[in-house]
Formats: sequence, structure tokens, C-alpha cells
Amino acid sequence: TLQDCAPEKPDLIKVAQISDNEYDPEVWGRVYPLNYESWQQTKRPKPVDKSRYRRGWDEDRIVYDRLSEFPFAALLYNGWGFGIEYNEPRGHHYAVIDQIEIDPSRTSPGGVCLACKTPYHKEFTDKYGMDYLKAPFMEAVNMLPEKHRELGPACIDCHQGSTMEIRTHKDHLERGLALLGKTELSHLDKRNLVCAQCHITYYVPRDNNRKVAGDVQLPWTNSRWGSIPIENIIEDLLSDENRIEWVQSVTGFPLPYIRHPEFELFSNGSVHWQAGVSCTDCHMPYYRVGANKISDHDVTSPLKADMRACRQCHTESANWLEKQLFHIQDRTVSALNRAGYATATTAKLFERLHMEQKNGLNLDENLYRRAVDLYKQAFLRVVFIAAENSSGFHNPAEAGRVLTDAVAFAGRSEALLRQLLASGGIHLPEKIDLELQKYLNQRGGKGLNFKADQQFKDPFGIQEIFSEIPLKNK
Amino acid sequence: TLQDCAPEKPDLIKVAQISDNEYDPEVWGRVYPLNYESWQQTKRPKPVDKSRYRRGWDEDRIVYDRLSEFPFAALLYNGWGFGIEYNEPRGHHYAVIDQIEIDPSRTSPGGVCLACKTPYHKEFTDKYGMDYLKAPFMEAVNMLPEKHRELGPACIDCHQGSTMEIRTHKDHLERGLALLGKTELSHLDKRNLVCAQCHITYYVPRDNNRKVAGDVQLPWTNSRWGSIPIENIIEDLLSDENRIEWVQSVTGFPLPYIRHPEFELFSNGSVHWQAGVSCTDCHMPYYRVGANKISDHDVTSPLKADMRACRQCHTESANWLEKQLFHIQDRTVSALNRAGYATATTAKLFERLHMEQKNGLNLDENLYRRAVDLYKQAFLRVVFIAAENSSGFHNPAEAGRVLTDAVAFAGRSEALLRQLLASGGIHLPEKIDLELQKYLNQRGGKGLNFKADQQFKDPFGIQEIFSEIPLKNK
Amino acid sequence: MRRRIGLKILGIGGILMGLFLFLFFGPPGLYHQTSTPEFCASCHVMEYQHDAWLKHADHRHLDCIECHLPNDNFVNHIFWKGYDGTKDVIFFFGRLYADDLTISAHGRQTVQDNCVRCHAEMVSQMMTDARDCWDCHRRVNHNYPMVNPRD
Ligand code: HEC
Ligand code: HEC
Ligand code: HEC
Ligand code: HEC
Ligand code: HEC
Ligand code: HEC
Ligand code: HEC
Ligand code: HEC
Ligand code: HEC
Ligand code: HEC
Ligand code: HEC
Ligand code: HEC
Ligand code: HEC
Ligand code: HEC
Ligand SMILES: [Ca+2]
Ligand SMILES: [Ca+2]
Repeated sequence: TLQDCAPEKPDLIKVAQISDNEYDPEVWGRVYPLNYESWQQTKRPKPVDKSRYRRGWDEDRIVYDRLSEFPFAALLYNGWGFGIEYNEPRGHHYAVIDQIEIDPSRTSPGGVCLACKTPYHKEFTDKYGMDYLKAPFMEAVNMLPEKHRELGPACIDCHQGSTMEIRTHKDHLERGLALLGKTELSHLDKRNLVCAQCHITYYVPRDNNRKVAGDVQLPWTNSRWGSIPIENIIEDLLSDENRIEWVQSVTGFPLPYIRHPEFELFSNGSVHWQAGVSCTDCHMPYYRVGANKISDHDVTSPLKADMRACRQCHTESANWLEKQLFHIQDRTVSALNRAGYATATTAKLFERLHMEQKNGLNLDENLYRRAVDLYKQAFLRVVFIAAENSSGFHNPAEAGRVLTDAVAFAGRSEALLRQLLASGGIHLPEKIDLELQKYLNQRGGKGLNFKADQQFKDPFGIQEIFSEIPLKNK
Repeated sequence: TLQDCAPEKPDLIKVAQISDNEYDPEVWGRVYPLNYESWQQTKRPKPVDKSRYRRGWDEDRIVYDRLSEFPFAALLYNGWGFGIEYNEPRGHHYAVIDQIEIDPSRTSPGGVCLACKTPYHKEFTDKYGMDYLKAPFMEAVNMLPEKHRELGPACIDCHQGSTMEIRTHKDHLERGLALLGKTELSHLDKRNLVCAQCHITYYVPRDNNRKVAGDVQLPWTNSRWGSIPIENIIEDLLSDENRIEWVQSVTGFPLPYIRHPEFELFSNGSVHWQAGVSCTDCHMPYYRVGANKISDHDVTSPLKADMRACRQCHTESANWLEKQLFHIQDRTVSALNRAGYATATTAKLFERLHMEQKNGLNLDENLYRRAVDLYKQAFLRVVFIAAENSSGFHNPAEAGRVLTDAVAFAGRSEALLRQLLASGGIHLPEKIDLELQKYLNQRGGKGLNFKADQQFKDPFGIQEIFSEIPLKNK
Repeated sequence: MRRRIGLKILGIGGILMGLFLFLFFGPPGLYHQTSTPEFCASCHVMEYQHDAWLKHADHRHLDCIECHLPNDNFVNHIFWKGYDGTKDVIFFFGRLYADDLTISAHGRQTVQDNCVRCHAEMVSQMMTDARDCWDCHRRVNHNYPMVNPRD
């Protein structure tokens, strides 16, 4: 009969063999050797020349420098760690290692920085509170169990050991979801949230002396599930002094900051979000091992994994899909260049204006204050898209909108500044010298320099019309 | 058997019954009554409230005013017909009728304007040459056979009568394809080109006295099939005096213009173009009439046809698809507002500066000339997206890119102008009064006024931060 | 509205179902004949799905009913064969169908169960009730955009 052709019911996932607070992936690996092996692969460099805008730690083992990729960022981020060393990520295996190896200015907040790196963060925050959160970074690392000091995202972060259900393991995400008013979680939600534990923007709250005042927080006030727009994030970040994390040196402005807002951009009505596609579908696609298929735990760019993720849903060839991906990314990168340089130019005009003020320049306070407000709006939008890791692919139309607004805010600010300066008798050429070498070279203790071959020039060549970027590799 | 009760297998298309130069759709209709009937339906108003940005000639029979939709356009287009009366299209049936009814300033070029309206254009251009092309518009119309004076896109424009193959029927398209170097045409190409006969930008070439100098031309120099980017179009249009069609009154600049570049935007690497989808697939979907399937000749917005076109390819519901469509269109319309008002503001600054020049203001010629160049780049990009009829849907990422650039060019131009004015001692507030009422009200012989309820405000409310738009319906 | 009339007719149709069941086992071969893709596609409303199935190389060797009828046990199979079959016939000749057919919730569950039935081993490591297999395996779905991508 028909029923006879159905093969026997194979084993279900084995459960109840792992205790709920088992941190050690090796122990998990004894029960789930295939997943363990694939998880370990995040250590392995990936094939070169597959990705256009997410190069780095490929088989050439080059660590890409985000400030060389977008030189304007070196100017804009100057004033703290991100302006010194800021790299393309290497992979989950390197989460803690990269922190240890990076310029120490980055890790100056201390233990709190381990929030998205060590699986022990929740436990240690509960147990040791501010002693752990405020501990100098290496001291905090050394508090961790010796075997697991360098352990990044681990099984326990994403799985309930006893049931193997996927789950989340970060307090900051709980607080964030509470802000969104999100309570019920479907399986699909969880397939997004395991990633949204870390691939979200955050701030480290500060006290009056700008010292760390607690665990990581998410700027999600007034937002909701499926809609955390940049407007709300900016409003949240500018609403309270305790979200101001650094002082931009070119302008002297105390500012907040935005990091890797993958979840925020993606979930804001993108076509894949609306279609019920999750991070996991694209970054942990199933692959065949023998007669089974399992989720690829070697989380990476789909381009570096031969677009396997895409091809189950799309009949088009990998080549075709790549072309469409680049169609989107090229356009985002072009617009990001425009927005970045417009904002950097405005920053330089502030620098000049502040200098002239010291020399006695008088100015219309109202116009000046508008210029500052507009500038901040531009800056935070530029950071939002520059920090987001998909070069626009996660939500093309939204990325385009945000960048248009960034350019609009920067352009108006520039206009007001030129007017203010000219009113004071200062006549500027059209091209403002950004002095990028100053920001790009001899950075930090390692003396990092600009790497011209890593720069992402405007793929459409429009940027050249605005600013020649006279850079030579030193 | 069961098969016997199933409706009959449809007849194949009958061929060789129509002569190759049969203009009269009634005659075609005797052989193809179903297609004829559906073709006639372009006369019929469509259901209201289906489309968000392509309202007009719906069952409420309101003709939507594009200048009220985007008030900045009234300012920018002031100086010729488009600034007086410019409507949302009503449908193929009205092609000639709309020309007859519109403010005569629009049809001032004369017979040449019939290029994409009457099926006789090719024959009459061959036969009567400049006598027809330069004839005052109504005279040219009256040259046409009486029965067909008001006949718009007709069977003969898209079909070879003897074979019923689809084909094209416009010399300007032949010349355009020659510029692209496109010679072989596949069936799919033709399913796009029947529309690209008309849904393309063009210019009416002018002699030294700005009088019509020949038939319609396409600004496609240096472009190729699948890539006619705005950059190339602008370069073509600015390359020769004979492409300059009007003088913008606010700035006094002689300028070229861009119309309905649907084919150009769509074919520039959009995801649907790359997927091999054609205009016809979306605007003339197959539908069932009795037991047959025919192409819907009632060409209209897919939203007004219940998304039937989309659902033949997409599994998602009509509702879902609409939501994604609006996700894209809302973002394009927001960015278009930004770009449009930025450009309009700049135009107003030119007006002021030119006035001050007359009062003796001296200025840096080089900066001024840069400001002019930048302004033109911004203006033509704004027109490109504003004139394109899909509100970004035909190519979302490209629309985003073009608008970002528009804002960047306008912003820099504004900055230079503010500097030039301030250097001359003229101090401006941030908000420049655009005096929109002046451009929007009492337009032309009909005394057209602003219709506040037709305006497409920025769906994200960002525009308000730049310019309050103090408009009241008079 | 369309649905409601449909369901009424369906009630009457239910009576006919018995007759149908008889016919299936009566005339020789009818049971088998009504199980073939050619039979399903004999209604032109099924043509699109038939073509899509034909083009999807990997399941061309399956009959429609491998996916569209319960195959967990015989009684269930034969019950739904009669029920769905009668419903299809009534809707068809009553012209009670929309231009683009959509699958019912029950129909969807049936298909899902069949995917899992055949691919049980392959999917043994995953949660199979979280969403439809063809969310990802869109080619299996008859509505997948059938276009010819440019290179
Ligand atoms: C516990 C925190 C955490 C979780 C959970 C997490 N990530 Fe990451 N992810 C990181 C960190 C930290 C890095 C950067 C590591 C490095 O290179 O230093 C990273 C890097 C990446 C990279 C870049 C890898 C490369 O090759 O450059 C991708 C892609 C990525 N994550 C995707 C995901 C996805 C998808 C998920 C969910 C399935 C996820 N991440 C869950 C913290 C996390
Ligand atoms: C809310 C989660 C989260 C927190 C908190 C967090 N990170 Fe990360 N970190 C990530 C993710 C995700 C990545 C990979 C994506 C990327 O690089 O944008 C990453 C990447 C990095 C990298 C490698 C790439 C680079 O930027 O050079 C370093 C170093 C790093 N983080 C340091 C820190 C430090 C120092 C802190 C504390 C100030 C911190 N992280 C706090 C999630 C987090
Ligand atoms: C529809 C597929 C898809 C979905 C869904 C998706 N991504 Fe991505 N993601 C991509 C692609 C494609 C890239 C670009 C890779 C490149 O340019 O090499 C990317 C890039 C990234 C990167 C940078 C990769 C690298 O190598 O540095 C990170 C991190 C990332 N995504 C995380 C996420 C997270 C977190 C989510 C969910 C909130 C998510 N992605 C959802 C397809 C997807
Ligand atoms: C989240 C997306 C997703 C879902 C849901 C999903 N699959 Fe898959 N499946 C994949 C991917 C990706 C592969 C490709 C593995 C490869 O290429 O190695 C795959 C592979 C397969 C294969 C092997 C294909 C081959 O080429 O040999 C079968 C069979 C399969 N899936 C069946 C199912 C069934 C049955 C279900 C529902 C219970 C299901 N899948 C649900 C993504 C999915
Ligand atoms: C960054 C998040 C993340 C980490 C870290 C992680 N997993 Fe997973 N894992 C997932 C997700 C997501 C799935 C898919 C589960 C689903 O949709 O039901 C999964 C699935 C699994 C499954 C079910 C079979 C499969 O492959 O789909 C096993 C077993 C598993 N993981 C074991 C492990 C082990 C062992 C480790 C550590 C060595 C680990 N996982 C680390 C996110 C993670
Ligand atoms: C689980 C299913 C799924 C996966 C995995 C998936 N997609 Fe999609 N993708 C969709 C759906 C659904 C749409 C919406 C259009 C449609 O209905 O076909 C879409 C749309 C697209 C579009 C058009 C949207 C746009 O913004 O231009 C592109 C391009 C695309 N996907 C590329 C990719 C790439 C590249 C990957 C892998 C990195 C990928 N997709 C992974 C389901 C998926
Ligand atoms: C011979 C010229 C010509 C051809 C060929 C042509 N169009 Fe048009 N189209 C026009 C004109 C002129 C109008 C505006 C008519 C009016 O409202 O005055 C128009 C209007 C439209 C509209 C708006 C209708 C509405 O309801 O507002 C759509 C949609 C459209 N065309 C699509 C197409 C498509 C798709 C094709 C090819 C299948 C096509 N057109 C072929 C000239 C043409
Ligand atoms: C290359 C083809 C082409 C030429 C040449 C052309 N049109 Fe059109 N016309 C169209 C298309 C397509 C539409 C519908 C799309 C739209 O309105 O943007 C249209 C719409 C119109 C409309 C109705 C909408 C509106 O703008 O108010 C008028 C009136 C009109 N044209 C007048 C003219 C005049 C006058 C000329 C000559 C100066 C002319 N057309 C030359 C293709 C053309
Ligand atoms: C993938 C589907 C698709 C394709 C392909 C497509 N369009 Fe469209 N088109 C749309 C949608 C959706 C709209 C927006 C309708 C709305 O907003 O009401 C639109 C709008 C339009 C309009 C304005 C409609 C109106 O009612 O005023 C015109 C004209 C048009 N398209 C012509 C074309 C031409 C010419 C081509 C080919 C060069 C083309 N379209 C290709 C889907 C498509
Ligand atoms: C704006 C262009 C246009 C006009 C005007 C036009 N057609 Fe068509 N027609 C098409 C296209 C495109 C097809 C699809 C043909 C294909 O892909 O082979 C088509 C198909 C047909 C077919 C084949 C059956 C079908 O419906 O697919 C017939 C018959 C037909 N048209 C008759 C007519 C008649 C009669 C008229 C005038 C009353 C007319 N057409 C006007 C563009 C047009
Ligand atoms: C002939 C087939 C076909 C038709 C008709 C069609 N599409 Fe698509 N559409 C596709 C394909 C193929 C893709 C690319 C993604 C994929 O592979 O699924 C796509 C992608 C999309 C996307 C994602 C792209 C983006 O820019 O976000 C949306 C939204 C979409 N289509 C909506 C529509 C709408 C609305 C219509 C009707 C007006 C329509 N489609 C008509 C085949 C089609
Ligand atoms: C007599 C003509 C006819 C035949 C033969 C036929 N169908 Fe149908 N089918 C229809 C009609 C009409 C509908 C739409 C009914 C509705 O709207 O619910 C339909 C709907 C369906 C649906 C979707 C509706 C649901 O309830 O999920 C499926 C699945 C289906 N048929 C499968 C089949 C299979 C499998 C066969 C062969 C065993 C078959 N059909 C034979 C006419 C037919
Ligand atoms: C490999 C499995 C498989 C086979 C074989 C198969 N189908 Fe389907 N069918 C599906 C799936 C999956 C859907 C659900 C589509 C959805 O959710 O929209 C479906 C849906 C349908 C529908 C409802 C229309 C719709 O898109 O919702 C009809 C009708 C249908 N099938 C008819 C047939 C016919 C006729 C055959 C044989 C020629 C057939 N099917 C063979 C998997 C199959
Ligand atoms: C009666 C058994 C049967 C049913 C029911 C069935 N399949 Fe299959 N499927 C097969 C066989 C046999 C193959 C051939 C490949 C192989 O040997 O694994 C196959 C191949 C596949 C493949 C790999 C080829 C490809 O298209 O990428 C996928 C994925 C798949 N099936 C998914 C599904 C899904 C999803 C469903 C339900 C909608 C389904 N199958 C229903 C038997 C079945
Ligand atoms: Ca990387
Ligand atoms: Ca219309």
C-alpha cells in the first residue's frame, strides 16, 4: 500500500541529556557532534573575493579596517576607540579574542563589554553586579572560568539544554522586549531573537562623570515589534544625558552612538521580514549531512557560503541572486559615501567655526543651534547605516530613505554654517579640506594607517564631484 | 467521461485576417472581440481608494493635479505648460482627449506632440514632415482622419495585423534602440518595448530660436540595453543647446526636461527586470474570459486591478503585496519630498541672489557657476523620479540612490548660495519662504488652484523639520 | 458569500459522496484513474498547478494525491478522497471558484504531513510544525514565480 513507502520514523532530536546550565560546548558536542563541529567552523577563514563589502578574515587572513573602507568615518569617529581601531568582524569564535586584541581604548568601559561576548555575562552580572560590570576589561575577563575566557557565543546562549529549544540568554534583550511590549514569542520570533541578543544597537549607561552606570541598555523607547525606526532610536538616545558616551573631537560635541543595528533595520518592514524569513534562515541555512539536514552553525555572510541559504527559496541561480544583492549594496554604499562625506564636511565647518569663535567671531545663536541639531540628526543616521552590517541588503528601501535624510540634514547644516561663517567675513572654497590623513594615519598604540586598497569608493563615481579624496597610503 | 463536461478548449488566435495597415480598432474588434472590449475599458474610471499615489480618474471622476500632489513642483516647473496644468493620467482612451482639454501652453510645440498619442504619427511624419510636426496642435489633430482624431494607443501600435505578433510602431523608438546598439529583439523584449514606445523620456529638438526642429528624440546617448541611468540622460540633455526646451522662471535658467521615464528606471537592473518580468506582465495580466485566457488590454495600475498581475507570480496575498508596495512607495515619496523641497529652496535662493545682483551685489563667479551646475543636477534628478509613474516601485534601490544624490546636489548648492549671499551682507533666516501660493493658485486660463486634499505629505513627517508648508486651499 | 452557497451545496453533495464511494470501488479502474495527475488536470482550473508540477523535476514522479490526500492510513485517505473529490466537482460545475485557487487550512496541513512523511529522516533534526516546508522550498509550491531570469 501507499503507506508502506513511508520510511520508518527516525530518531527525534535527543533531549534531556544536557543540563540547563551547561556552559561547555564540548559537553554539548558529545551529544550533538555535527552541530558542534559546524559551530567550531566560525574559527575558519572563509573563501576570498566572494563578498564585495564584507571582506575580512577570508583565506588571505587580512583583517579589514572599517576606517579605511570609509575614510570619512575616521574623521567622524575621532575622539574615542572607534576612531582608533574598528574592524570588520571575523566570526563568532573571535568575539572575545577580538576584544582582547583590539586597541584598549575600545574596551575602556570594562566588564560591561562582555555582555554580547561571554555566555557567563548574565550569571556574572547577577552574582557580582557593578564589581564585574565596571571592572577593567582584562580583569573582568580574568574573572571568567579559565577554560572559557575566550569563549564567544555558545550553545547555552541559544539553546535550552534540557529541551534543545532555542531561547535567549541576555537580560538586555528582556528589557528591550519589555520596551517594545512584546510578550508572546513564536518559534519564528525566536529564530530572529537568538541573533537579536547581540545584533542590535545598545548604549552603556553613564553617570554624571560619564562612568559606567550599569548593564547594557537598548534605545527602544516608543518603538514596537516590527518597527524600531531610526527616528525613535535617535529620540531615545538624545533624551537623556546618561546615553551620551563620548565627545567627537572635530566638533567637540558630546554624542551618543549606534552599533550593529541589524535587527532594527531588518525588522522594520523589510520584504524578507514581512515574508517571515529570519536571520537564521539566511545565516544558518540547513545543509545535508548524510541523510539528515542540520542548521549550519558556521554563521557567516551568505555570499561566503555560496548562497545556499537563498537558493531554497529562490529558483534563480546563485549568480543572479548575487547580482541583485550587489545592485542593492552598490546603491547603498554610494549613498552612504554621499551622506558620510556631507556629514564630515559639516563637521569640519563646525571645527572652523569654533576656532573663529575663539578668535572673536560673533554669530546668530539661533541659526547656530539649528545647525548643531541638524548635524546630530545627520551624524546618527550615517552611523546607523555604516554600523549596520548588510550594506543595505537587510532593508533596501529603508536604507535609502535614512541616507536621503542624512544627506538632507547634513546639507542644511552645511548651508547654515557657510552662511554663519560668511556673515563673519570668512570666505571658504567649495571644497573643504577634510585633512583625512590626520585621522586615518598613526592611529593608537599600533600606529594604524590608511589602507587605500580597502577603501569602498562610490561605485557610481558621483562622490568625486563633491570631494576629491586626496589620500595616499603612507 | 468527465472530460466531456469540461469547458471547451479555446480557439487558437486567428491570424491573417487583418491587413498590416488597418488603423481602425473596430475592424480588429470583429476578429478579436474580447481584446477589443477589454481595450475599450481604458475609458472606464477605476475603483477608488485602491492606489495610494496614483489616484485619479477613479469612480469619483476626480482628475488629480500633480502640482497639488507635490507643491514644490509648481514652483520648479513654473515658466511653461507643466507649471500650469499637469495631471495624473486617466488612461489610454484619453491620450488625445487629455491633450485637447489641457491648458494649450502644454501643446504649444504642435503636431510633434501627437508622437505617442495617435497611431497615425509615423505615417503623417513620413508624408507631411515638418508641415505636420510644426503645425499648431489643433491643426495637426484636424489633419487626422475624422473618425480617429481622438484615437489613442491602438491595436496597430502594438500588433502586426497579418500575424498578430507584437511589434512597435514609432520611429523615435527605432532611433533610441539604435543609440543603445540593440538590434535583436526577443519576444520578452517586445513585451517591454510595446510600452517603451511611449513610457520613456524624450525631448522635442529645437532650433536656435527654440522652435520645433524635428520629430521626438530620446536622450539615450552612451547608454545601453538594461542600463540607461539618470547620469547618462543628464549628460545627453546638457550636451547640446537643441535639447533645452524652456526657461525656469524662478531661476531664469534655460533647462531641459524629463518625462515618464518608466522604461529607463525599470530596466536599470531592477529586480523584476532582472527576473525577466515585463511591463505587460504587470499591466496586462492574463485573465479568464469564459474558457479563454487573454491579456487584459485595460491597462492600468495593478492596485486598481486587485493585484491580479502580481498574484500569478507571488504566493503572498494581495494584501501582503500591497503592504510591500506601500513600504517602497512611502519611502520614495518621503525622499522625493526632501529632494523636491531642497531643490525648490535652492531655486528661491537663486531668485534672491539674482535680484541682489541687479542691486549691485558682487560675487565669486566660480562659486556661483558651481552652484548653478549643482542645481541643475539636483533639478533633473527630482524631475526624473517625480515624472516616473511608479513612485519608486519599478526600481526601489535605484530611486533611493537618485534621490539621495538629488538632495546632495541641492544641499551643496544651497550652501554655496547662502555663503555667496552672506558674503554680500545678506542674512537669511533658515526657512526660506517658497511663496508656493504664488505658483499654485490662479494657474492658466482655467485659473487652477491648489487642492490641499491632494497633497502627498511626507509619510514619515521628516519634511516638516525643514519647511513648514503653510498652504491653505483658497 | 460564495463560500456559504458552496457549503450548502456541499451538504447536498455529502449525500452524493456515498454514491461516489460506491463508484470508486464499482467500475473497474475508476479508483485508480481518479488518482492520476492527468485526471486532476482534466479540469482546466488545475492546469496551472499541473504545469507547475510538471516543471518541478523532483516531484514529477509523484501523483497529486501523494501530497494532497492524507496518506497516514487508508480510511482517512479514502474519506478525504471522496470528500475533496466531490467538493471539487461541485465547485467546478457550480462555478464556485475564484480565478486563483488557494489551498484551505486543512489542505495545507495535509500537504505538510505528506512532506514530513516522505522526508521524515531528512527533517528529523528540525521542528516540523513551526512552518510550512514550502516557505523555503518554494519550488514545490505551485505558485512559485515562473520567470526566466536574465543572466
Ligand atoms: C552572544 C552574542 C551573539 C549572538 C547570540 C550572535 N552573534 Fe553574531 N556576532 C557576535 C559578535 C561579537 C560578532 C563579532 C565577532 C568578531 O569577529 O569579533 C558576531 C559576528 C557575526 C557575523 C559576522 C561573521 C563574519 O564572518 O564576519 C555574522 C554574519 C553574525 N554574527 C550573524 C549572527 C546570526 C545570524 C546570529 C543568530 C543566529 C548571531 N550572529 C548571533 C555576537 C553574537
Ligand atoms: C548588544 C551586544 C553587544 C555589546 C553590548 C557589545 N558588543 Fe561588541 N560586537 C557585537 C556584535 C554583534 C559584533 C559584530 C558586528 C559588528 O562588528 O558590527 C561585535 C563586534 C565587536 C568587535 C569586533 C569588530 C570591531 O568592532 O572591531 C569588537 C572589538 C567589539 N565588538 C568590542 C566590544 C566592546 C569593547 C564592547 C563594550 C564597549 C562591546 N563590544 C559591546 C555585539 C556587542
Ligand atoms: C534574506 C536573507 C537575510 C536575512 C533574513 C538576514 N540577513 Fe544578514 N545578511 C544577508 C546578506 C546577503 C548579507 C551581506 C553579506 C555580504 O555582503 O557579504 C548579510 C550580512 C549580515 C552581517 C554581516 C556579515 C559579515 O560577514 O560581516 C551580519 C552580522 C548579519 N547579516 C546579521 C543578520 C541578522 C542579525 C539578521 C536578523 C536580524 C539578519 N542578518 C537577517 C542576508 C540576510
Ligand atoms: C528555513 C528554511 C527551511 C524549511 C522551513 C525547510 N527546509 Fe528543507 N532545506 C532547507 C535548505 C536551505 C536545504 C538545503 C540543504 C543543502 O543544500 O544542503 C534543505 C534541504 C532539504 C531537503 C534535501 C534537499 C536535497 O537537495 O537533497 C529535503 C528533502 C528537505 N529540505 C525537506 C524539507 C521538509 C519536508 C520540510 C518541512 C518539514 C523542510 N524541508 C523545511 C531549508 C528549509
Ligand atoms: C547563535 C545561536 C546559536 C548557537 C551559539 C548555537 N546554536 Fe544550535 N541552533 C540555533 C538555531 C537558530 C537552530 C535552529 C533551531 C530551530 O529553528 O528550531 C539551532 C539548531 C540546533 C540543533 C537542532 C538541529 C539543527 O541543526 O537544526 C542542535 C542539535 C543544535 N543547534 C546544537 C547546538 C550546539 C551543540 C551548539 C554549541 C556547540 C549550538 N547549537 C550553538 C542557534 C544556535
Ligand atoms: C525563507 C525564504 C527566503 C530566503 C532564505 C531568502 N529569500 Fe529572498 N525573498 C524571499 C521572499 C518571499 C521574497 C519576496 C518576493 C517574493 O515573494 O518572491 C524575497 C525577495 C528577495 C529579493 C527581492 C527583494 C529586493 O529587495 O530586491 C532579493 C534580491 C532576494 N530575495 C535575495 C535573497 C538572497 C540574496 C538571499 C540569501 C542571502 C535570500 N533572498 C534568502 C524569500 C527568501
Ligand atoms: C502609443 C503610446 C503608448 C503606448 C504604446 C503605451 N502607452 Fe501607456 N499611456 C500613454 C499615454 C499617452 C497615457 C496617458 C493617457 C491619458 O490619461 O491622457 C498612458 C497612460 C498609461 C497608464 C496610466 C493609466 C491610468 O489608469 O492612469 C498606464 C498604467 C500605462 N499607460 C501603461 C502602459 C503599458 C504597460 C503599456 C504597454 C503594454 C503602454 N502603457 C503602452 C501612451 C502609451
Ligand atoms: C515619447 C512619448 C510621448 C510624447 C512624445 C509625448 N507624450 Fe504626452 N504622454 C506620454 C505618456 C506615456 C503619458 C502618460 C504618463 C504620464 O502622464 O506621465 C503622457 C501623458 C500626457 C498627458 C496627460 C497627463 C498630463 O501630463 O497632464 C498630456 C496632457 C500629454 N501627455 C501631453 C503631451 C504633449 C503636449 C506632448 C508634446 C509636447 C506630449 N504629450 C508628447 C507620452 C508622450
Ligand atoms: C512587477 C510589476 C511591474 C512591472 C514589471 C512594471 N510595472 Fe508599472 N507599475 C507597477 C506598480 C505596482 C505601479 C504603481 C501603481 C500605483 O501606485 O497605483 C506601477 C505604475 C505604473 C504607471 C502609473 C500607473 C497609473 O495608474 O498612473 C505606469 C504608467 C507604469 N507603471 C508603466 C510601466 C511600464 C511602461 C513598465 C515597463 C517599462 C512597467 N510599468 C513595468 C507594477 C509594474
Ligand atoms: C499598448 C499595446 C497594445 C495595444 C494598444 C493592443 N494590444 Fe493586443 N496585445 C498586446 C500585448 C503586449 C499582448 C500579449 C502578446 C504576447 O505576449 O504575445 C497582446 C495580445 C493580444 C492578443 C492575443 C491574445 C491575448 O490576449 O493575449 C490579441 C488577439 C490582441 N492583443 C488583440 C488586440 C486588439 C484587437 C487591439 C485593439 C483593439 C489590441 N490588441 C491593442 C499589446 C497591445
Ligand atoms: C512574472 C512574475 C512576476 C510578476 C507579474 C510580479 N512579480 Fe514581484 N517578483 C518576481 C520575482 C521573480 C521577484 C524576485 C524575488 C524572487 O525571486 O522571488 C519579485 C520580487 C518582488 C518584491 C520584492 C522586491 C522589492 O523590491 O522589495 C515585491 C515587493 C514584489 N515582487 C511585488 C510585486 C507586485 C506588487 C507585483 C504586481 C504589481 C509583482 N510583484 C508582479 C516576480 C513577479
Ligand atoms: C472537476 C474538476 C476538478 C478535478 C477533476 C480536480 N479538481 Fe481540484 N479543484 C477544482 C475546483 C473548482 C477547485 C476550487 C474549489 C474551492 O475554491 O475550494 C479545486 C481546488 C483544489 C485544491 C485547493 C482547495 C482546497 O480545498 O485546499 C486542491 C489542493 C485540489 N483542488 C487538488 C486536486 C487534486 C489532487 C485533484 C485530482 C485528484 C483534483 N484537484 C481534481 C476542480 C477540480
Ligand atoms: C510535492 C508535493 C505536491 C504535489 C506532487 C502536488 N502538489 Fe499541489 N500543492 C502543494 C503545496 C505545497 C501547495 C500549497 C501552496 C500554498 O500554500 O499556497 C499546493 C497547492 C495546490 C493547490 C491550491 C492552489 C494554491 O496554490 O494554493 C492546487 C489546486 C493543487 N496544489 C493542485 C495540484 C495538482 C493538480 C497536482 C498534480 C498535478 C499537485 N497539486 C501536485 C504540493 C504538491
Ligand atoms: C510520496 C513521497 C514524497 C512527498 C509526499 C514529498 N516528497 Fe519531496 N521528494 C521525494 C523524493 C522521492 C524526492 C527525490 C529526491 C530524493 O531522492 O531525496 C524528493 C525531493 C525533494 C527535495 C529535493 C529536491 C528539490 O526540489 O530541491 C525537496 C526540497 C523536497 N522533496 C521537499 C518536499 C516538500 C516540501 C514536500 C511537501 C510539500 C515534499 N517534498 C513531498 C518524495 C516526496
Ligand atoms: Ca566578516
Ligand atoms: Ca491614473
